[in-house]
Amino acid sequence: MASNALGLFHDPESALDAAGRLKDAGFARPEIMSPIPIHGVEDVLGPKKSVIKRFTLFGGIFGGLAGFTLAAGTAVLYLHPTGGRPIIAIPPFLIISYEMTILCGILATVLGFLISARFPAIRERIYVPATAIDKFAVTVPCDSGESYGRAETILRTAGAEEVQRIGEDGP
Amino acid sequence: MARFAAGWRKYRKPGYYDEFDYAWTMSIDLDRCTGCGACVTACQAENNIPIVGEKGIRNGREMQWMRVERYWEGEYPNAKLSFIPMLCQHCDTAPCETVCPVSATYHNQDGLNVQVYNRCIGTRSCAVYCPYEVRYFNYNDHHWPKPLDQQLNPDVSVREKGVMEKCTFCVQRIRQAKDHAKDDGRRRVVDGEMQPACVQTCPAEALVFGDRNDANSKVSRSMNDPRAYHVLEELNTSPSVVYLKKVDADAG
Amino acid sequence: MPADEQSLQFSDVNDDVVRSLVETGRNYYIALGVAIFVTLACFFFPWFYQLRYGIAAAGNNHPAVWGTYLASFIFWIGLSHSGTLLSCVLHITNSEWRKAMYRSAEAMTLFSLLVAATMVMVHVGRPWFIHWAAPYPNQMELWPNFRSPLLFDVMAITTYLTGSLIFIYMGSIPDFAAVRDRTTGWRHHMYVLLSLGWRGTDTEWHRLGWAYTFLAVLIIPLAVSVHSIVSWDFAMSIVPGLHQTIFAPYFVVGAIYSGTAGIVTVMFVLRKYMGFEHYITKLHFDNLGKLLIVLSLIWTYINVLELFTGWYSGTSTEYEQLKYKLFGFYAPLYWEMILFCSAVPLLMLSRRIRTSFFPMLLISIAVNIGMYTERFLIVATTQVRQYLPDRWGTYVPSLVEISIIVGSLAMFTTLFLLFVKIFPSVSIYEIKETMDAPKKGKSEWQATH
Amino acid sequence: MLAETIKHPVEHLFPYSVPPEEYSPGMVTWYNSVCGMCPAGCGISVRTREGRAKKIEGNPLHPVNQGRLCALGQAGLQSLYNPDRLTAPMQRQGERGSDEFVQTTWEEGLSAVAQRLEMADRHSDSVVLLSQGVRGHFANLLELFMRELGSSRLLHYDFAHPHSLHAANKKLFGEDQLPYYDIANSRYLLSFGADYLNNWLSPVHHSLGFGHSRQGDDSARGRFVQIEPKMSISGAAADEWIPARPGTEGILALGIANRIVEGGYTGGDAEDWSAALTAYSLTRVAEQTGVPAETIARLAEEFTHAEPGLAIGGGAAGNHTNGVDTLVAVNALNYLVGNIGKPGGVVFNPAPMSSRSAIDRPSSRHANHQAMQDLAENARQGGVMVLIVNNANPVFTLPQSTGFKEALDSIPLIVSLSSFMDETTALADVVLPSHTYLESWGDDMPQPGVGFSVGSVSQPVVSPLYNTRATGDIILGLAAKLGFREAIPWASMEDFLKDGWREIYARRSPASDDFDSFWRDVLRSGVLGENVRRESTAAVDKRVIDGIGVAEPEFSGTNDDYPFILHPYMATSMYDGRGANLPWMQELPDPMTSIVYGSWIEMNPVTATEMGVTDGDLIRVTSEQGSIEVPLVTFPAIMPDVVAMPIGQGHDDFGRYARGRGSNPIQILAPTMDPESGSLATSATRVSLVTTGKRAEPAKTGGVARQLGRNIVQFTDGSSEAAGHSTKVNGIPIVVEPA
Repeated sequence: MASNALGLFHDPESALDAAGRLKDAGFARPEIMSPIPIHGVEDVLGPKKSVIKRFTLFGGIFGGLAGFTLAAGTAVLYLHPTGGRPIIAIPPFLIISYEMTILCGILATVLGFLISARFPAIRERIYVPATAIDKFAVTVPCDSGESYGRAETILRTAGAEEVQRIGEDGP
Repeated sequence: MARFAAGWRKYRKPGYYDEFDYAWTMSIDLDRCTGCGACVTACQAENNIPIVGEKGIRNGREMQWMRVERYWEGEYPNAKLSFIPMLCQHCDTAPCETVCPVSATYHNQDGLNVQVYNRCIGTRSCAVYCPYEVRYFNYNDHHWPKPLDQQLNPDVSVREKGVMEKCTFCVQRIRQAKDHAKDDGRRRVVDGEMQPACVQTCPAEALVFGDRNDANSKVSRSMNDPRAYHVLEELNTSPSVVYLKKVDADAG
Repeated sequence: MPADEQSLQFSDVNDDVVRSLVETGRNYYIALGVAIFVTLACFFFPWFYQLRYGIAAAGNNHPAVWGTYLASFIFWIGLSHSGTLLSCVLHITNSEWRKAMYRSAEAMTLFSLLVAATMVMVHVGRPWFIHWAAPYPNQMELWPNFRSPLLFDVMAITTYLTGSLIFIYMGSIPDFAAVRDRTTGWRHHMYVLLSLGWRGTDTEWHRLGWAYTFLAVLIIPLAVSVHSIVSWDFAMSIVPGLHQTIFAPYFVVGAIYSGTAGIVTVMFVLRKYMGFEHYITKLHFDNLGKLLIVLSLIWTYINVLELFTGWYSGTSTEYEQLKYKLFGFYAPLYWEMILFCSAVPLLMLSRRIRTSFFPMLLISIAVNIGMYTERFLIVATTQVRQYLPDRWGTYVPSLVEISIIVGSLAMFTTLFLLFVKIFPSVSIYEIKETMDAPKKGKSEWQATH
Repeated sequence: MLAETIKHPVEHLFPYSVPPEEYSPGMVTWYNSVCGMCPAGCGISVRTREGRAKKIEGNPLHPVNQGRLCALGQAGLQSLYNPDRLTAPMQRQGERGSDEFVQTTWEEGLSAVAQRLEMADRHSDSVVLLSQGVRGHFANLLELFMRELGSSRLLHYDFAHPHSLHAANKKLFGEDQLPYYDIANSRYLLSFGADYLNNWLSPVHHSLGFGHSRQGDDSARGRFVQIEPKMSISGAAADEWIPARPGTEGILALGIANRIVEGGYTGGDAEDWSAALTAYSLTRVAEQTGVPAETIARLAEEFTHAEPGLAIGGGAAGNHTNGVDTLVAVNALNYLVGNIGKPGGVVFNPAPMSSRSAIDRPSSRHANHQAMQDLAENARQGGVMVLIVNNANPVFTLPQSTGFKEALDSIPLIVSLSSFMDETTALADVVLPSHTYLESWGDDMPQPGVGFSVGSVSQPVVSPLYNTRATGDIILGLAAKLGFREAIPWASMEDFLKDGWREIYARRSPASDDFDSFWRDVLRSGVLGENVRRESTAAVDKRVIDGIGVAEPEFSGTNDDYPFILHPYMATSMYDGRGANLPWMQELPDPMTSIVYGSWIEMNPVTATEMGVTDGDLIRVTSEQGSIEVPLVTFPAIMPDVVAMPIGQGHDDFGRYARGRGSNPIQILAPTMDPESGSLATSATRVSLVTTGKRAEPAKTGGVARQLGRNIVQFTDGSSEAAGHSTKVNGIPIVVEPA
């Protein structure tokens, strides 16, 4: 039966240390839960890539085009000559598309964030409330009792204050 | 693609006005104007302009679309007074049109600067943008004590509170004139066939109205008068109201 | 990091913040009650009266068709700046001292934007048709006029509102999570939803960091554009005194100026009445003070420029306009503005004043009074001295207008009071970041075994 | 609540359930008629829809106004649809002037009046009919009626009636009719106090002439000179405004005349003239009038060589103790430059087109101030049993010093035929409300005419709004009650009118078609012109010439106690006060000051600073006769020792729009009269001004009335090359757009 080993640490260094050891020991990528973003995670567990920047970029481009199309299109749809300006007046419409660029950029960024961070969480996940306060947790999936044992020892030696065995579907 | 290019060229054309049927224009001869105010009352009668009452005027909320401004020159005994009727100039490059967020005011096919009461949401920006300050806002609903309301002109709507209004060159009369022209099988309204209320009544015949696209209309001729000028010409609003300079032997 | 925070532990932060959320004293309810009452009595009641009676309830006339409503609109938009904007700038230049105050600053942005939006509703003659200014497909096949500066405004403010809302929300997701674990009942459910199931895994932190930075980068130019566009509502007219190229920067600077002053005021209140003495410290007031001085100098400079160009132009229109502003009917207000926005802030040159809370409060309030006056003068003086002398007049706000100004302040307060009970008004995790993380070594837990 | 704010009241689309014949929804019907707002007698065409009058415009066929109309004429609609109209006959209930009336029927009302008329002993002139100035057949009807009543006391009373002008014309030319002043064709107009563009005689016609003379023909531009102590609209329109000491206009005219005679006047009667004018040397005239000698000389020069020049006089110039002489002097100028009967000069009018010349009508029924005083006096002595007032309002337009209001108390029966509850009607015992001119039949022969004989018919344009009757029908009704069957057989005013026009029709040669079609045509066109002209004889009797001379004007009150000369003038919109109940007229800004809704007193700014008063100060204006309070307005173009005040406001009745607004300068006028014409010298009262310390800013629409070098009104010296640039006619300037 599959399960997770969870070690609670008092400080970020030892948590990182533990995570590193687990990784070296051939475990699947461990997960660190912390009350604050920890620096240096990439050095230990390897770099992370995020798709958010693409979302932002394409959102922005789309917004820009959409903005101009909206302005120009509606102007042509129902002709209202005003102030001797052309029906399609570039400078004002550029302002519209500028705003739309940013709006869509923002919305796309949010979308990107939700998707890439797998939010909102539908089903229960492994979580220890203490990590929201001042504890640092390292979790690693263990496919067998034996592997859990190894994980536990690694965690303990790394200085875990407490090690729990948590089922696949949450504690 | 070609259609797109054609459309682009068309809609990029500044002004877009040369496709209009008419270019209604008024010329006001300041050398004739006596400031009698007949135009003011005529306009008030024709266009259902409300009576705002003394309080209204004290609060600076008068509604007369056509007003006569007065300017003094010099001091006694050489004081001179000049009158200048001021009404919506129906500018071809009107500042008021561009600012309206809902297109409640725009240039129509007659080259008129029209105000769509039903569309107006009352931001009042047009009134600020208008350098001639000829736009009037309905600060409250106006009532005509009975039976004064029986005089109201059925061809002109009565404006509700929160709506901007201004001179329309008596658009209702223009419409009727065009309809008559159509009924008579004529393509165009002939010069002098239609006059706004103010022009119609002006006792000194200082006001002339017509289509400036028609080169030999009365108004075209007076526009070519060497005395012709626009008020606040430097603002490049290119108004459709032309003033003829007042003749003053000691001036010039 | 000031000495008095050395003792703080991570857990204390959570305790303090959660306490600020769940523990509500009688004073709070009294304050809230008063705020709500004033909002109803001074804002909504006069407004409904005006809806029935027409804008005649206000002091407007021809030529002064614009009045305090628009002035308030600019004022609130202005106040909204430097909330989110400042927070973004500081985030990107990751300056430590931002972290204790940015949450409430952003909230300020949000709420002043909301109030500004309602001011638009109050301003227009037929608010029940205001939706016509929004671009949506409709049976009339009529679309708004995208050439209009006012529509730029609609677009910009919508964007800014969305942006700030998202920004403040995203920044507080981890805190929602933290609070979620400590609350019960309806609060718990609410925070469960708000926190989206945040666990604080390294991946989540990483994504949040990226997204947050991107948002910050996007919002800075947005904020700048918003107030530029607000200024264009005026500058795009050809009214002497409004038709000026300097207006966009003038407004932006003014906005950030009043916004920053606003932050100082809010900081003071939070510090005093929400028990955040440990988090909001002299340091913040000191830095904000420096910022205020810079802004006040720039603002003064632009004012002088305005006068100079007006005087130098020599045209009757510009000159009369100027004369009226300086010595006309509204002159007392003008000099009051100069006093409050150019002279008084110079006091902050002394560090003692910058680092003492109450004087800072007074100064910040003075600045915002001055800035409101500025907005009022921009609207009032220019309109009543336009091209045709025969149309010159004066404009005096009516009681309805004044009460609505008061009411809008109360509305802002109400919203803010509600905010501090729902949002962690200082950011838990960023405060923790500023503190030294626990060191390696035997913890109390091991000691007990 | 929001929903309520956008709710609209339900209104009915059509006024009738059972519409009249010519009524068809959406269709416009035009009726030609005659304007009844002032004595000028302009022709109007009224636009009606759904049986309601919508707009009054000038009748293009009418020679007087040629399709144009003044503000007051436009506002006629509001006298028709005035919310304060009298809706039914009434009898007085409480005390006189207590405004307590009880409604009654026409039957009762008429019989009540008839009984008293019966009782009033015939041939004792104890019945007085005081009517506003009326012309045409209605005037004849009044004559008939009064003749049958055996009373000679039929008085036409108009405050603004130019008695002095009539007298002057009679004196110089032996003319009963006022002549026609051909302004249109004159190229130099010398106006002595006549506000001809505002309300002197026939303003609309004068304005037409003014416009034509100014820019009508390209060869020459007419030059206009206005001589008056306070700039009027005509003064503003003039090229030159010359302030002459009040009342010395005539002396100035004679000074000019003297120059003309000296300057080689070649008439048979040259020496008579020079003899008569020797007294008026340049220096003396200059010293008396306060007009520089060179100016006088120049005026004489320009006037003689103008092609042609025209001199008119009236208004304030005629309302002095020397009014008649002044106007004689002015007319003499026309005679001296020989423009009598010439185009652009003075053209004598033919006798007004009319029938029933049978009735012997005194040369003028118009009651001057003397006559009104006598009437008051006689009434006080109980010489008046019944007073019938037709739309005249003497209580308002006579000075307190006349004591007319008090005199009314001793009249047993006062009948008012007014359509409004004006000050006089408020004192009536029986009120028989009449139609407005837009509801009733009538006709008019404009005086002064336009050089040929003109008659125009006024017809009802809407069905009567209320239970009122046309004045003519009321008179006919009374006549029927009194049993004047054989003399006054007509059933209705319409019949009477038609009968009259039958004679006019019969007089026409050859009678082309039958009367009915002729009548229809007249109704359709609204006006009938006959090519009946007068031979204008330019001979002036020697005795008249010898008698020429203008005395110094006399004023009531001494210089020391009353330092200012009061110059009351008729405001554009109010005329003699009859416009005060029309909201449009109340809201029509005064052209010179932009003031609305109220009265004010104008003073030279320099004098004001000397007195230490400013605009908006409430001033107490005191004459020997009484005092009124009125806000001060500084006015750049008024003589330092003259204060001017508009007439027309200050009603204490006359409907919601007029009541309790401003004050009435007539009330404090001294009863000084011009001995020759017996007309009130309205400009001959001295007043003293004291500030009350209170403020009373008059409501005005205008802001600062100075251009500040902004070239809003632009000038040119007329020479076409100097006139500057010409405006591009076609196409708009390309919009300069970035990108």
